[in-house]
Amino acid sequence: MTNSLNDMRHAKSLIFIGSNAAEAHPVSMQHILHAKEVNNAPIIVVDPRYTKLAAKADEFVRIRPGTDCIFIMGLINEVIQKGYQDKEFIRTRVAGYPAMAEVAAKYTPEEVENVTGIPAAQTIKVAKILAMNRPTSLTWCMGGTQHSIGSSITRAFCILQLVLGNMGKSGGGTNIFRGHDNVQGATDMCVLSHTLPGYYGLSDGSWKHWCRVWDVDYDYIKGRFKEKKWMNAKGFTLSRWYEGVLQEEKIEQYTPIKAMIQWGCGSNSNSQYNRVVKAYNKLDLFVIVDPFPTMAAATCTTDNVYILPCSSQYETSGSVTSTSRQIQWRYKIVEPVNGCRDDYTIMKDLVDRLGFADQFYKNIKEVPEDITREINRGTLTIGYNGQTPERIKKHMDNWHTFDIETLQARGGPCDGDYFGMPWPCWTEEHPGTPILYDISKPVAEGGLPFRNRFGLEHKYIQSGRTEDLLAAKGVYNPGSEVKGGYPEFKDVVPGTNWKTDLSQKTIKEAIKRGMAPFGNARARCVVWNFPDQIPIHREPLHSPRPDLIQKYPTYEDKPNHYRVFTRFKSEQNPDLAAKFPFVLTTGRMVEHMGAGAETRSNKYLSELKSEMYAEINPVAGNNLGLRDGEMIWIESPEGGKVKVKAFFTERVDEKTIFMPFHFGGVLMGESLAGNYPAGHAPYIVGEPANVCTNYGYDIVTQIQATKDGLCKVSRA
Amino acid sequence: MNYYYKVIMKRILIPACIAATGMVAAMVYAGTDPVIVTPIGAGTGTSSFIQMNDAFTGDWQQYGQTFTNLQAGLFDQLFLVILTLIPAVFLLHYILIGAKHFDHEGEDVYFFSSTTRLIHWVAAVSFSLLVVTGLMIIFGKLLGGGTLIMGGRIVHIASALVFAVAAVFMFLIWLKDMLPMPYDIAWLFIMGGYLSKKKKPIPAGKFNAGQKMWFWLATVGGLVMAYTGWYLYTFQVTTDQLRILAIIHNFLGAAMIAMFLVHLYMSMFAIKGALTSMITGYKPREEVEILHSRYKI
Amino acid sequence: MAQRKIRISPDQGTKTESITLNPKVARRSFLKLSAATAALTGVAMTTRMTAKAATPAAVKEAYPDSTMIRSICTHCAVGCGINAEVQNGVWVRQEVAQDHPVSRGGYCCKGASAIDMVTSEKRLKTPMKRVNGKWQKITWDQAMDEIATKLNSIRDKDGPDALHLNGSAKVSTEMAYLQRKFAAFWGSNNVDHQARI
Amino acid sequence: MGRMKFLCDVERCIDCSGCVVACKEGNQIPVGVNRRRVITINQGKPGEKSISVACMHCADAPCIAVCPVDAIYQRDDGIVLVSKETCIGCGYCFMACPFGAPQFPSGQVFGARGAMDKCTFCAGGPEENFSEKERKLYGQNRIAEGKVPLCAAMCATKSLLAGDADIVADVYRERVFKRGSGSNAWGWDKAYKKK
Repeated sequence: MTNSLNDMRHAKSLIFIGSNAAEAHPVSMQHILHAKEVNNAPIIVVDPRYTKLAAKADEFVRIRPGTDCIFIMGLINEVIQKGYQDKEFIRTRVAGYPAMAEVAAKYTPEEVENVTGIPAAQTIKVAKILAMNRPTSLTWCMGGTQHSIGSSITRAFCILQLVLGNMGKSGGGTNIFRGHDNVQGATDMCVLSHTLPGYYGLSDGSWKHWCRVWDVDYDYIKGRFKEKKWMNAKGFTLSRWYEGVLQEEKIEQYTPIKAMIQWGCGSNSNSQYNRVVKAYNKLDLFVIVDPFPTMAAATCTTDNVYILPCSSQYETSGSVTSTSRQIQWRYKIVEPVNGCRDDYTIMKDLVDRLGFADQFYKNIKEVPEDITREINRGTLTIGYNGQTPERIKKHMDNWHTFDIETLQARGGPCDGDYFGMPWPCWTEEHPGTPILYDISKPVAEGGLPFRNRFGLEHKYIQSGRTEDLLAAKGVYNPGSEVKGGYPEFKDVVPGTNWKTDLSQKTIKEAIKRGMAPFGNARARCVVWNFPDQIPIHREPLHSPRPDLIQKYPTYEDKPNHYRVFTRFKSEQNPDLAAKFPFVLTTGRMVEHMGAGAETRSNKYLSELKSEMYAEINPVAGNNLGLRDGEMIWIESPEGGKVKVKAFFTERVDEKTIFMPFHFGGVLMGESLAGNYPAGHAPYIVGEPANVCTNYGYDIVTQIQATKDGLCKVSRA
Repeated sequence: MNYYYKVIMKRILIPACIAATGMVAAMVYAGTDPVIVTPIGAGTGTSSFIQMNDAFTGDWQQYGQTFTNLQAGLFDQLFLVILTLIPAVFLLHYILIGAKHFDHEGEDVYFFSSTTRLIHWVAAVSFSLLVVTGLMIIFGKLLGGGTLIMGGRIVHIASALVFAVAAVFMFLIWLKDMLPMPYDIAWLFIMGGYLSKKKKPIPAGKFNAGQKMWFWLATVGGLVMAYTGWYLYTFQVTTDQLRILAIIHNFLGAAMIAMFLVHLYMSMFAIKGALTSMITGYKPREEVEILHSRYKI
Repeated sequence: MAQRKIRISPDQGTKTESITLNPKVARRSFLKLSAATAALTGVAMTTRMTAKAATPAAVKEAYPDSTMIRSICTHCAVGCGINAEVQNGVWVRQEVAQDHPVSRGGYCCKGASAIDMVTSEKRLKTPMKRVNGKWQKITWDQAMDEIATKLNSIRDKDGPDALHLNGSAKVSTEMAYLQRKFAAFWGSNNVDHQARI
Repeated sequence: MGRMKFLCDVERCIDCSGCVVACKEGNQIPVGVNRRRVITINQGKPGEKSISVACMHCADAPCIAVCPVDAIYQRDDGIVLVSKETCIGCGYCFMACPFGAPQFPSGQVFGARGAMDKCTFCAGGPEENFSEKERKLYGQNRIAEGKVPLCAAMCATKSLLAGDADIVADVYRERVFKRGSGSNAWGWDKAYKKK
């Protein structure tokens, strides 16, 4: 999120695309409805489903899954055609706009209607609502990202906000609601196969930076790897690691995966889940660390599986980063119950036995505070350095002193700070940055320009002149020494830049001069390092519109996509839609969370929603001769199938099937309840929807495409 | 309380109608599935409120209010009236006209077979328990509620099961003798001869019109009571249906208790020795000839 | 390990008034809630939750000598505050974090039962190992020894990239950092977590 | 004189069931008993509305009128409570209630209904405040602690309001005013009009 949940109270209009905040983030609705009631802000919900959020919306736009990009590009086109765009903002802070506008011009409202099913008049209406009610807060969630063109879709969202000039403004911004409680924190720490903590990437410089932070020899870490080239190679991802076990697709690694540690990760959120299960049973060692037995434990039929009962987060302490980038501290409420151990202890035990504890824990004596300090020391890119454990705790102890509208403390020990010191928080005196890219405030008080991430090499033709990526003259934060764009800070301490200067002198120097350490640049509309430099529509791999595949084909197949061959073009088959007539999309329900191991082990939540179901439109259901409440089979083109209860509702349209993905404990019609450790099976079991979600991965991030697959339905 | 009283006066007709048509209605109602949410088209504020009310408790204005008014103001008073008025009338009858005495020294007629008697007594005991526990529930506040009445409810449920079985048997074994006959009308006109002290033959077969009425009420009515009671026990119908069933259960219960009291008086006081006949199976010939003059011995 | 105990004194209301009690409950003297409302005004969304004891003697704490510990809900990323009432080391009650600046005491159904994460009967109690298709309870030491031995032998035989670590977005930032660091020290980039999907 | 009331703002209720679970978890209510429920009408269609309902603690409570054993009583602050030790589980209150509030856990004998259970406005029961017995039979007594009922306090969107009638009405009036439109408070005509 560039802004915060509380800041959404100031929005003059809100648009949600692929987000069901009322079910996935219910408490955020407090602020969203405030904007609706007090600012009279229209709420626009773009979704294939009439969600609970749509019930609160002023304008519900029913979209075909996977066509978000063309709808947004169409909106951008409409905004430009009608002259609604923020010309000054574009002139001074946006790069590559003319090239983008040229691409967008192809997406007329009529073309949008053809592809997405949204009436042209509605696209025009939405564009007008957004233009007339600025700033707009734009929110997306997994509905926007879990597509083979997810990376293009998200960029389209950002470009829309740039064109409307809604970035860096209170009430505006791109506000992505993260899913799990600490998905922001864990992402910032980059438990990701393509980067080191703080989004440093895997380059040699990054490794050297982190070795300095860890206080270990670079050569020591290099020696831990098989060869140096594996240090810089992106690893397998959560969405496709099992290919490394099964080896049914060509993998680019010297060895198959033999062992797996699954730490606090419910497995049935993986698409193609039946293949994941196959991989589990091929492993030589499988360790599950979780407070509740996940479905992974029940699916294994082989030995060599261990379950380690870790404590819940209430029985340990540590910081957690919310979707608003606020860092909050969890105090330990009780000691770990029932002989469980907390995560830190388990990690310590493991590292001790693996024999690298002295290197690993070199600077970590007091757990977890010393870890926080190590994070503060190393994670400079995103300004994780000002949030010391002491400060985070101070914020927690005084959370009542923060103003609900601005989230700034008024008086008290945290006076002037923003709640949770939303990153970047550059120094221990910095209040945190409540709104990213906001140039109305000095950098030292939470202001920020756009980052100069890509140096000065790239030039754009802008308004007949050639410009680099730096912001135009006159765009700067109050108090800035340079009254315009400037590159990132480096060589304040010779040989380092602001990201790698562990003494943090560079950052402090920049703040002192009223400038952002990462420079003052433009936001890019053209991303030259992505396959689609400007977002364009491509049909989902399994498209329900074979007639559009020719016009909007997907990418070429990609070998070595996170070490595994990934099919795109060879997977896109125009004949598929005839055999699999329904679009399958998945989503959350409010009563359950993630893979559901926790919530399905809660008797009250289990009572509220106790059965797996598939939403099907009554018209579609009646055409198939089904009855409401009847058991049906849903089959995917890959052969995965689930037996679920049909739930007739007009939430979905006649071509769409919706399933919640929280259930587990049943696989392809067979109950696995007996395979859980005795007495620990969840109260309710059900088919995991992800057995049916289709093949398909994003070209950049390899996020699984669970929202736009195909399926067929038959009576069970 | 006053408020409800007024409403009752106004609405005394509605419950009466419901009670009359209720038996049939209950059969129809209880058969349908409970509907939790009634989807009606998009509504304005007010119409969606009405839908919400429906979803929670059905049509409270119509049935809930009627039930509340009846239960709050009528039922306990109705039972009180029955419990006081009927014994009072009988006391008057006993004093003014007195019991009928028949010759127990003379010839006896074998009137009730052993099976009949067994079933009668099974029904009698379970029915008495039902009456007593039913009245305990109705006048629960006088007894303070709690475990005692809760126990009474349990006994009520248990005896109902026994009685329902006995009622079926009673119905089968006595049905032939209990069919209405033309002379029953004559019996009704002279009120069974109970208003006179003379021993004049009375038009009645094996059972007189009064007994027939009691029979039909006890068996068919009893089964309706069992049916309504079953749903009051399980609650497996919609709230509106429950309300109708409860109203029927109470009104019919009142009628049955009234007839039960009549039966008690007749068997224990009005006709001396009548009780003995149900124990031994024999009735004095004289009694049969006078009170059941059309019965062929 | 950090364990700070925080005591929060309830807001003291301004209005107080004694009331006549229903004869049925005359023996209890309860508090007058002058503004016992979790209501938030449409304008400021401020909480007016004030209460004052009628008489000091009437106030007896529901959980004497309990402490209030603050935490954050572990379900979604909104980051709702949690006030945990702890008595003698036992989490006895989940209190309302009415003054948390983001959630203002609000919870969805998952957050409202946060205490269940600790009290659930379904929580695992000992490490388990699958032996001949049956789950067997083992000790922590045995589990960790066996896992470490196997990991080391796989590393020696197949190399470090034969291990994949699926980390978590449900652990603390510190723990997530350790997971990434673990992969680095183990010598592999095969590490990922739910943010990927 | 304080008068406790509930109000559910239909425009804000998002059917998250936070109130339901807050009540169950806080008062340790057995599975199957719903002191508070959320229903949704017109699900999946324009006009979808949700509302959370429990005992409304009516002014002239029909349940009190019909109770054959006088187990239900009303406190001076308007809170309607049931004495579980007096209740016989007959179910009449359920039939009289316009909101479907009374709930009946399964009893010991024949599975017959046990004593009625319903929303206590988090005010416990007739037992001594904070006693173990009170907690076991009725759950928390937050009113005695000077706290708001759990459901309203934990409402995600502050849709559910609880507390002194005047303040609840003020808050709601202010909201309706801000919205520039709106309807009456659901259930108030039935629950509170008579006084």
